[in-house]
Amino acid sequence: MNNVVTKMLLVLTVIGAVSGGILAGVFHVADPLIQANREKELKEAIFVVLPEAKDYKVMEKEVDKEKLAIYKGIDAEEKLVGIAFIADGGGFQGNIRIMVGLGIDYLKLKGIKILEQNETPGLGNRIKEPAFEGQFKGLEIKPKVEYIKYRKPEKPNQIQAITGATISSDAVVKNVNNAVSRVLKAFPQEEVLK
Amino acid sequence: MKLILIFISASLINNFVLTYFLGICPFLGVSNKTENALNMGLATTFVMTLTAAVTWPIYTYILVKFNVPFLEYVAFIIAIAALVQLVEMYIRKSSPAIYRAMGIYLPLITTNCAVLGLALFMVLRDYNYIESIIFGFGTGAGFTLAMLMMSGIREELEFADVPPMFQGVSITLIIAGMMALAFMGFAGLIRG
Amino acid sequence: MEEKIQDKPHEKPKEPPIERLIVSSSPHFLRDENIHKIMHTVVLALLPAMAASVYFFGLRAAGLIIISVAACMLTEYAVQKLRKKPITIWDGSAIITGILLALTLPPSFPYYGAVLGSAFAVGVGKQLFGGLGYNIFNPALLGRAFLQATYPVLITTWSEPLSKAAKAGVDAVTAATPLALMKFEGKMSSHLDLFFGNVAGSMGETSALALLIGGLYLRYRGYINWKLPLGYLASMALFGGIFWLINPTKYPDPLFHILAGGAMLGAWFMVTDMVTSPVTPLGQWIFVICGGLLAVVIRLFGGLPEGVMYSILLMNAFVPLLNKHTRPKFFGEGIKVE
Amino acid sequence: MADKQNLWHEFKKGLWQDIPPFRLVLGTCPTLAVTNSVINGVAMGLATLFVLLTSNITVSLLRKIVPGQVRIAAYVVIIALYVTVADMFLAAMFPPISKALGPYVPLIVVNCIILGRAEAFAQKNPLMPSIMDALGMGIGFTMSLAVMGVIRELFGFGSIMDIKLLGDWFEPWIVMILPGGAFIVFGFLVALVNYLSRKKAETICH
Repeated sequence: MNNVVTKMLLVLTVIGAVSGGILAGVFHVADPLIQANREKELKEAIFVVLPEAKDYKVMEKEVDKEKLAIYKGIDAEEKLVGIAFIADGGGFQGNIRIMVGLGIDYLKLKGIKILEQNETPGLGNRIKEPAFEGQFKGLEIKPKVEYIKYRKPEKPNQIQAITGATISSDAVVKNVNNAVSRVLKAFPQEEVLK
Repeated sequence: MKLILIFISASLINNFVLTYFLGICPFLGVSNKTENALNMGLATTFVMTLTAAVTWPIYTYILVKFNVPFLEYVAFIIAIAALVQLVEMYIRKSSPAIYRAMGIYLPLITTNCAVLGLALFMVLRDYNYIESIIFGFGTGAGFTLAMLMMSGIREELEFADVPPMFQGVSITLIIAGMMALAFMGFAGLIRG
Repeated sequence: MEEKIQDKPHEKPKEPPIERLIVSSSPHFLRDENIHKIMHTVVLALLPAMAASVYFFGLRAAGLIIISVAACMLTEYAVQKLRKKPITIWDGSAIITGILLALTLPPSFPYYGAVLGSAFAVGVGKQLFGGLGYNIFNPALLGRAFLQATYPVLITTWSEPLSKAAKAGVDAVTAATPLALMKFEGKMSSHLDLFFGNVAGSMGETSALALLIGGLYLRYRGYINWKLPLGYLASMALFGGIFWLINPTKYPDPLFHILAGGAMLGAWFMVTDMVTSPVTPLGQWIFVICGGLLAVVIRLFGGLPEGVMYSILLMNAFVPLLNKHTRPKFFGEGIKVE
Repeated sequence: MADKQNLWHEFKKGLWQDIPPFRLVLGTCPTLAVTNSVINGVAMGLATLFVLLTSNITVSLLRKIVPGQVRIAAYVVIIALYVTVADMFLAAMFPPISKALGPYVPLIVVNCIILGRAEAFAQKNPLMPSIMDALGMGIGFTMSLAVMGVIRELFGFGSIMDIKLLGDWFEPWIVMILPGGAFIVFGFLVALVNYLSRKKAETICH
């Protein structure tokens, strides 16, 4: 009896140990690649929303127990060209994650890029089309970003919502507004420009 | 407030069965009788809530702390299997009545992908401990709801003249499709 | 015998579905009523709404109705032919599904879309379950939900009624429905316009008046149980009213809720569907109260401006459970001790 | 000679007679979840094939060593091992596919096919038949996902493998990419397979 239990434990332990070992080995090889992929993705997204940037620096802060990070985009001469940050919030179906680029004037957006979304294909997911994303280029953030329906935008802080996908458009605008106001509060202009 | 939103989201808007296709096996297999469906749903809800309560600390205090993320799947599946085993043993001893009702379903729950899916989504969404537990409970409630609806419909279908080739799994899947169409009404109920 | 039925649809058909239908309907029936008569009365009751849709949206509305009806009947015919079952396309149920589906579509909806929706409604929503009497969901609403998921843009592209479009001097103006105006722009439409139907919306749902006439006619003929439509509308008004009292500037008043969108159409012609509504009084109350609540919640907080369709479909799915567990006599009979 | 025939039989059964999603109703979750495009479906199928093959091989080799009482636990650990390898491989080499499949790759761990084959076949059979069994089941599964993917992508986007096939006249049926469409297409395919093989599929989820 005891023999059987010992054998069971032994076999399980060996299988567990071998599996763990193999995984550790594979992880050792794969992890740098996975990290590099992530890094590359982040970099590309930052460069999309801050077109003049050639490199970026991370700046982190803890506000209300939450970690906030901004990416300072710098050009070839090490000059600050703008800051980028991630806006995350609920959409029609799931979360929408957006990379937002803000000019150093802290007044106009440099662009946005939808990183992740789960909106209805062919409808809400048109928020990731350049026609929609492009509207945020040069958009004024004060008093806040707004959307209007059916008509062309009239004010410099307005975009046109996607027909039939008001909720998704609304969600993008709300997320951007939330993230902008949070960043403005946590990372005052003087501090970043320094 | 956020907890209520998580609950509604997990049970209705992003119902695991009808939008993520998790837990389809029991959804097809055990939904022929309302009574069975209810018991299966309750057992699953119970295990799901516990799973969230157990896997969250494992992830946060072991996997992250010791920097061994590659053990995530192994650790989760072992935790779930062990949990189900413990629950089964406990219920068998403490309450034979509940054991009779739920017992046969408990072993099935280990391979219910909704339970592992729950642990994975919980990590992906960065929920904190309380949120995770609510998420687990809401997911189970949504699963039970879908099971109940389906079992009622299938009992009704016993009298229906369904074409032979569509009988069984096929019509059940198509009804699930119709339920998914109806559940689309909940979309967008929660926005940030 | 079977061939005779095919030749003379007016004869009382003998398939089980019909038996069941009579059993599950409210107790107002006279003995000699048959499915054929009931259905044709419903068509008659829908006439005002159809007339209103043509009046407000022009001949294209008539075209859509005809195409949907034809597609529904054709689908029924094709499926029954394939399954070698008696052909029942003249019993009126396919015609009603076609009309109801058309009435829930926007006037500018393409014809091929209506055909697709009709085929799904009758082919999958009804015949796959063995035909009339066995379907779980209301076929017309299921077809509409399928189209909503299939062509989300086309089905939410509305046009102004002709009178307003003429005023604007354009042929067809895309416009928002009163519900969408309320939801996304915080604008209310006048109750009078809503009542007569002079607003943008699905063809048959804009005119509350026309639907009310049809519904009252059905009630007068004793074909519908007053509890269902009135309970549903009252529930919408009640829950809508609660939110209105909480914040009158943000949420619309109860009257708006029952006049706008598909509330009237749904309440009189879909909630009352004999096959897909509960048969027990308690079940019916639960059905309408929860349905009204769902409709209001989806309208006010959901992603889509209108929730009537989804509220009825969701409650349809609960009907078997409601029927089973609200029969006082048999309560507890299913519980077995192993 | 009989041996070769047996091997061929073990391979062939997964392709039609026991084709996993449609006849055995196994692996339904990925069949529904990741088949909104052909590429995703095939990638998922191949990942599953890899796990199925490696776990069948391992289980078959260890079949005389692992005591019966703990075999399920041992198999689960082995399967989770290979799933993690597959997941890391995809994340490292094909990040877009890894992203599209999301949590459905780790969910291979609880895919009934894998544990089912380990339990029903590999633990009782020598290496070669187990390999053939895994290959047949895996390829049958991949084919099924591809068929689902073709139907859903064609109607949902008007394209196959991102190549536009249907012209502008075709208004895509968005429903095909949504959960409702997935269930309905799957239901119809099961009915079709029922009809063709004149037998009814049954759930045998353990």
